[in-house]
Amino acid sequence: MTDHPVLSLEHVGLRIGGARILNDVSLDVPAGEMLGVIGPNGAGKTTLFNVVSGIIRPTEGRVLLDGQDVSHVAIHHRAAAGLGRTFQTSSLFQALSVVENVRMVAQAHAGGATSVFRTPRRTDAATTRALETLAEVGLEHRADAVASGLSHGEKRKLEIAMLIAMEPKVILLDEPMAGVGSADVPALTEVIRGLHRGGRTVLMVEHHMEVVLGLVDRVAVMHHGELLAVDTPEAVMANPAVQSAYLGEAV
Amino acid sequence: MSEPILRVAGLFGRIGGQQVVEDVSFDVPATGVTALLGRNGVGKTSTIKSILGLIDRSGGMHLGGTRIDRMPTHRIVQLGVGYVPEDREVFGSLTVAENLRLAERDAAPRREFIQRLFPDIHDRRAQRAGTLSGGQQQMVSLARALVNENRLLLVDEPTKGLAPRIVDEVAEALAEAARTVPILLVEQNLHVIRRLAERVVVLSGGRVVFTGEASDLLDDEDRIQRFLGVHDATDPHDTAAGSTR
Amino acid sequence: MSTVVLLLVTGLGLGALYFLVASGLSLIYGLMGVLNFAHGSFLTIAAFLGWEVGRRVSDGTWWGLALSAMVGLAVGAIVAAATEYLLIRRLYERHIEQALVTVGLSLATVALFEGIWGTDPIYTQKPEWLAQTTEILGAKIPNDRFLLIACALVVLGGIVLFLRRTRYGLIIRAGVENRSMVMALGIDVRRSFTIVFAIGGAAAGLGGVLASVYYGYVSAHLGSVLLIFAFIVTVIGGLGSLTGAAIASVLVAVLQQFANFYLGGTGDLVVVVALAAVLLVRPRGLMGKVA
Amino acid sequence: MNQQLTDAPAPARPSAPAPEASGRRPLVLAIGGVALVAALATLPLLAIEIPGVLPGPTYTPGTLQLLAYAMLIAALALSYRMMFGLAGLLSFGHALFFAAGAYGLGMTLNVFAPAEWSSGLVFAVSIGVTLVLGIVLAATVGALALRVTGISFAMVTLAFAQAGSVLIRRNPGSATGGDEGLSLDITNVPEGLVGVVNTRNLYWMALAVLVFVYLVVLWVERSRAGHVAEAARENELRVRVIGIRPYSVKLLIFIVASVLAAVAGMGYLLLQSGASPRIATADFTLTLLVIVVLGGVGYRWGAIVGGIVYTLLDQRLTALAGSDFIAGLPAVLRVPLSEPLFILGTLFILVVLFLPGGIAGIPQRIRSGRKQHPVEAEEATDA
Amino acid sequence: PTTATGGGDATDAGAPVKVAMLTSQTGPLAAYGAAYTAGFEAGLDYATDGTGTVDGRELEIEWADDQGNPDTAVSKAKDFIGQGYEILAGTAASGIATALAEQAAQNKILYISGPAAADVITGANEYTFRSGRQTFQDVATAGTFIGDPAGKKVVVFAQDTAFGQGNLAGVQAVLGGQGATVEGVLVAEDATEFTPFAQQLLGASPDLVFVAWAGASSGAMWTALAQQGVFDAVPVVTGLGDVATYGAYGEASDKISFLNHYFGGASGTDVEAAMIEHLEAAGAEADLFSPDGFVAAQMIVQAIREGGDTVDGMIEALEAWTFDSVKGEITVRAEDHAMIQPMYQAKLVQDGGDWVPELVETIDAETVAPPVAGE
Ligand SMILES: Nc1ncnc2c1ncn2[C@@H]1O[C@H](COP(=O)(O)OP(=O)(O)OP(=O)(O)O)[C@@H](O)[C@H]1O
Ligand SMILES: Nc1ncnc2c1ncn2[C@@H]1O[C@H](COP(=O)(O)OP(=O)(O)OP(=O)(O)O)[C@@H](O)[C@H]1O
Ligand SMILES: [Mg+2]
Ligand SMILES: [Mg+2]
Repeated sequence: MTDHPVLSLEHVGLRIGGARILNDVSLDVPAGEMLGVIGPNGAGKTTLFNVVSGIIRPTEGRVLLDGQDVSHVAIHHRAAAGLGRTFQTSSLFQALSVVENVRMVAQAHAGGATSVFRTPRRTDAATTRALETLAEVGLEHRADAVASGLSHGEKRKLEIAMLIAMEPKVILLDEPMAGVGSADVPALTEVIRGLHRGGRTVLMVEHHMEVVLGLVDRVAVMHHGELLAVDTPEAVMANPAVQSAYLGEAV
Repeated sequence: MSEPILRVAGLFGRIGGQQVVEDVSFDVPATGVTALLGRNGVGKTSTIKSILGLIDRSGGMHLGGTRIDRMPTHRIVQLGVGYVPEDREVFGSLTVAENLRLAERDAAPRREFIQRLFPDIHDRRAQRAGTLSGGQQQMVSLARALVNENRLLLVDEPTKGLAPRIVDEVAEALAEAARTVPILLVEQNLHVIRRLAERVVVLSGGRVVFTGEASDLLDDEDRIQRFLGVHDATDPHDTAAGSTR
Repeated sequence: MSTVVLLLVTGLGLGALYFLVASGLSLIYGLMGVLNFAHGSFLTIAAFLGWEVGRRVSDGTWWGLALSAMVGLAVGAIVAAATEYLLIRRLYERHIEQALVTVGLSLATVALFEGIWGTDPIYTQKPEWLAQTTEILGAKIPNDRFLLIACALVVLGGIVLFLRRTRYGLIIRAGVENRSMVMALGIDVRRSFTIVFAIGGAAAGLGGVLASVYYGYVSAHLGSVLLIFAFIVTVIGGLGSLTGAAIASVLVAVLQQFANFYLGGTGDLVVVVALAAVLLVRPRGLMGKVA
Repeated sequence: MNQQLTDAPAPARPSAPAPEASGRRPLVLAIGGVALVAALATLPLLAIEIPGVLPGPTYTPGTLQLLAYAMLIAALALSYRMMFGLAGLLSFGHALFFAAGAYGLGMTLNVFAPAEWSSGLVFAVSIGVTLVLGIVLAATVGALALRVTGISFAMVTLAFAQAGSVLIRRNPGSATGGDEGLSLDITNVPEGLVGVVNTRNLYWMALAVLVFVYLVVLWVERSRAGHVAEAARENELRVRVIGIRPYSVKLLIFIVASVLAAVAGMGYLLLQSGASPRIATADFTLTLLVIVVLGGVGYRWGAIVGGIVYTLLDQRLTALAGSDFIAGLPAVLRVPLSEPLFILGTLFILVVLFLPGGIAGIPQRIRSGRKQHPVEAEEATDA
Repeated sequence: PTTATGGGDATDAGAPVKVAMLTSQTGPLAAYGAAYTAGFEAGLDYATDGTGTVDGRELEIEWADDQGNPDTAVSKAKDFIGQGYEILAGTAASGIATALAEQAAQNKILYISGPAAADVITGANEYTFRSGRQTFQDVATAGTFIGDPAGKKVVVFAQDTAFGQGNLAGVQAVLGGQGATVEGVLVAEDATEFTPFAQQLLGASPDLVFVAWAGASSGAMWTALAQQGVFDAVPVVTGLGDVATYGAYGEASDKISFLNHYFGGASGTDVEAAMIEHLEAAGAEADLFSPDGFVAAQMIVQAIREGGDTVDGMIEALEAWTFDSVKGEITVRAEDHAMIQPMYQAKLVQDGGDWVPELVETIDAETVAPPVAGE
């Protein structure tokens, strides 16, 4: 579509108190790429996602979305501009039903989400869309359950469904597999692959190397708030610095 | 075999009126690691919480001969039980140091040991635990249990969200701990289970469906497939995607 | 000049009274997250019983006052501990309901006090010296203000020591966040909660006896009057910050004195405007911890 | 807020009862509602007696007055529930808007009476002016107070309400009547709304106000904005991340709830032929909170039941307190029982402790046979 | 016109008359309510010679609690009016009295207000009467303490409430009208610290300080005045409240000059003796507002006896009525229904451990009569 990358970070830095959490992170993500982000615990991966989605403002550098500088744009504007994300620990509307969780997103996407003049109905477009989305991730049978009563794996799926309903251009996934039992990993992997297949750009933080390596085009490695390397999975796995800092003897 | 450290007989557990643990019975021997396994939502966490009295429970439980099924949580823990909860549950508004200080039960807590095990969190003593990264929180949570001498450790998914290298380190730490204290371990990572577990208890739908030596389960593809729903577990580093159709 | 000194010192005295009430409130809110609307009732019952005992032994003497203070401290502590034990404990981690229960308690107790002691204020005696004044820079300062200030300092020091020297502060802060995890570390968190309530109640009880000295009467509404200012002070100071509450007590009281005197009795108005202003600029109050 | 920055697990919250799932609105409910309103509307024409609950048969002015008052309080409680129960905004200043409606209309009727206008027109325009003033006040207070959350929000609203209360009592320019209250100037009030003979009309007016408030609340709660408000109460950051700004929704809810309170306030002024400064105090807001919780936070009709039960109880307990039966009891029983507020307060404590869903939650409890906790506003716990 | 209860034939057939009494039985003014009620019982007994009937007609007297809350009072009043009560009386709270006066006018029934002191009740409307004194009379009595007010400086020390403002306005009208310079030191109602204001009083160097104070804070206020030496510098006048407040003045008790509406034994009339006898028999004691209740009973009996069954007749029967009561001869002024009655100067003296009032002088009713309202 366009020649510029859909998401780019220019010398992004973040200090909190005296601590440098992010240091001179520059990164271009072309449209349609699936990028894995790995790194030791505390490397700054979640923080990087927070900076991109606007939850934290960087103290240095710029974040560009579709060529536009969004460093000082509010969270909800970025979301409306097509940036979707999940959280490391499930973040849902616990008291709402599963379908309501998704419908909220569908409405936000379709506009007029905060209208007093429109009443959600069983049959309206947003609800239909929500149910479709739930079917995509295999949660349609739980549509009327209250979100807080879902099992861990189901919550993960609901998060993804909410993402799909947003129809975002750029997706940030923070450890989608954490706590998902081995038995459910393959199915969830498929769902994520499906997200990407629609031509969307996906950034994914994940410690399950087998999942990362099976999905991504490139891998970005973070360490101590810096970007150590961005390269193909094979090259990254072969990198001795990555091995010692991140993978350990497990490889 | 010597007396088990923990004997669970006919344990029932409820959350909000709903039965989540049903008639569970098993023993945890006085040495080594016993793994509690099962798919998502079968009641592993709930079993551990029932043992500690953190949820409504009934049934017979003995810790080294002392009956504990009527005891309040803090008394059970004071008998020498260390607990690493599933969702880390660090106190977000307290600093790392305060989190650890709160956990110290013994007159001589093993501070050096912790410092050696998790140098990263030692460096972050003054940081509020709520601002730690997910993995760092997990380390604090583990450290809280390991700082005391215990008679039994209850450890719920200690490697969740940890980088592969740290997973190894945690496994190593647990292996070291297991030399002196028996552990009841809930874990999803088969690699870790293989490395640590001597015995396994498998849950399904809130009930025990298998107990035995770890090798009885882990060397039997069929059983793995049946109890844990995993196809190919012999090589945990094979891409998960590759194992599905 | 002497008016300014008078306003300052009497403001300090009033601030001390606010602090005596706010300290317990702040302790209970800061550590336990319970917005305690019944705090005024702790104060009132302590004042009433302190007065009942004091006057029976020796009314209007130092000995009588000391006895009243002891009784006030004890009554405050016992009533508060009982409240925690019987009501608050059942609603752990449900802070709105905890606050609501205390609202109900304060409604019920104020009505009960009216039933027992009547609706009229009962005038109290105080030791001779407290009724006299001391001249500072031309201003005649009533002596009881000095007593208030001294007591407030003692309470401030006492509570700070308690929090520094014992693990209770830590246990309770952790317990509010995640009660079952604290128990899972082998700590009896319930006892700690009761102790904190008792300490807060004791401070309120002492405040009640001193308030009856300051106002010269006891009545069923003694506590309600002070409670609203104690709330304001606690919030301006930063929820849970004891030093914040101390500073805010003095600021609020002095501001109130000056506004009442120079700005046509607008003290209360100025205080609530200050409250809104402080919160809008610093939502966590002057010394509130950044959560 | 910061808490959420690094994925600290959000505390699991007991789920709110969802009495009416949106989108499903059985016709039965609507018909039942209409029938209930119709039944209430015919009360003044009937002679129903409920000894011990109502002071007399339903056609008598005393009973109608009491019922009308109860319905206005119920309308007010309903507006408060929308803010507290739906959007999780714990305001300590709701009384301000009720008072603004009552005093606003009273003062407008006092000062604003162009001779050439017909009195009906003056009355209508006065109501309009009061509504506009109410909206402006609500928008101002809301816009400021919503910049903070949780207990700070409660305290900022309290501050505004206190300021209003102090002003009303100060009686600036003799406009509010100070402690003595404001009495209604009936020159331009329609004749049908004046005097005990017309209590019936006042009753119908109160019923109309209640129905109006209910419909508006229903409409807003059912709308998308209402759902977003509910979601924002649950997880504000998540709302933002999906592309919605919670502030505007919360402000909207705040303004609507406040203006509805003002409408109830106007009804109150007409019913009571005056306004007293009591209605502007923080205590009055606390009473509302008590009412809403008593009725059941999770339910719209809980607020209505709460308002009516509270008003009737308050009235009946006073009667009980003065009865010979009480006077004959030994002091240990007599003293507490002769204080209506003691009984109400105790009752309230018992409800909070043992009936977490409030009165409206009883059927649900019986049905499900397990404990239900009402919605807990997250803000108040974020210290 | 509101109801047609009992049918038309009840007019003179000895049908009972329904009288509604609203007063605080609970709430902050419960003590005033109790004194008023006891006074009323005594007055009724006196005016009906113990029969409780007027010309053979039974008086159905119904008491209700206003809880000190205007809303409750209005609701109850409407209930009574709806039930066909023809006479409404009582309340010590001015806010309630104004609301009830409004109800009386709207529904055209007789209302006799209780101890509520606000001047606005006088002349509020043709249906409203009062049985007690009003603020103006208090103030005028205070004025009698300085002899000729011309050229003197009077400072009014009061709370910034309707009551305090009313007192200041009263002093300005009464003493200012007679040539005194009047200043006010008004203190916010919620203020708790009075020391600086005591300083301010001294700074004004007045010839007389008039204190108008109500509520619990009076103890602290008097202490502050005493501590700052106001009593040594200038005469201080205030109103003597009910028995419960005798202890409120502390050290200052014997230095204050009191104006007084009534205290037990102030007037020494036969009627007073009768009242005290009845009160004591009922286990009560004569207090500030006993006469208000007593007078209300007398007025009600008069209205029924002379006024028949119509409200206009009752109004006519009461207007310009002069009668002997507890405080001596008093008159209901026809123009605005003001109660023209004598007032007292008093002082507190120590009696054992307690302070008790002692009469200094009786002030003639005309001397302290308020100007006609609305003129
Ligand atoms: N307020 C703060 N003060 C100091 N350090 C902070 C603060 N907030 C975050 N940090 C630190 O910033 C680092 C980055 O945290 P982040 O959550 O981004 O890590 P991560 O890469 O997502 O790790 P994980 O894989 O464990 O989730 C951590 O070391 C964390 O402790
Ligand atoms: N708070 C709760 N309310 C209702 N049901 C719950 C709650 N917590 C757990 N459950 C239910 O109890 C069952 C057992 O849950 P538990 O957490 O013990 O499973 P688990 O084996 O630990 O699963 P996982 O591998 O996902 O951690 C699940 O079906 C779950 O849905
Ligand atoms: Mg992370
Ligand atoms: Mg689990």
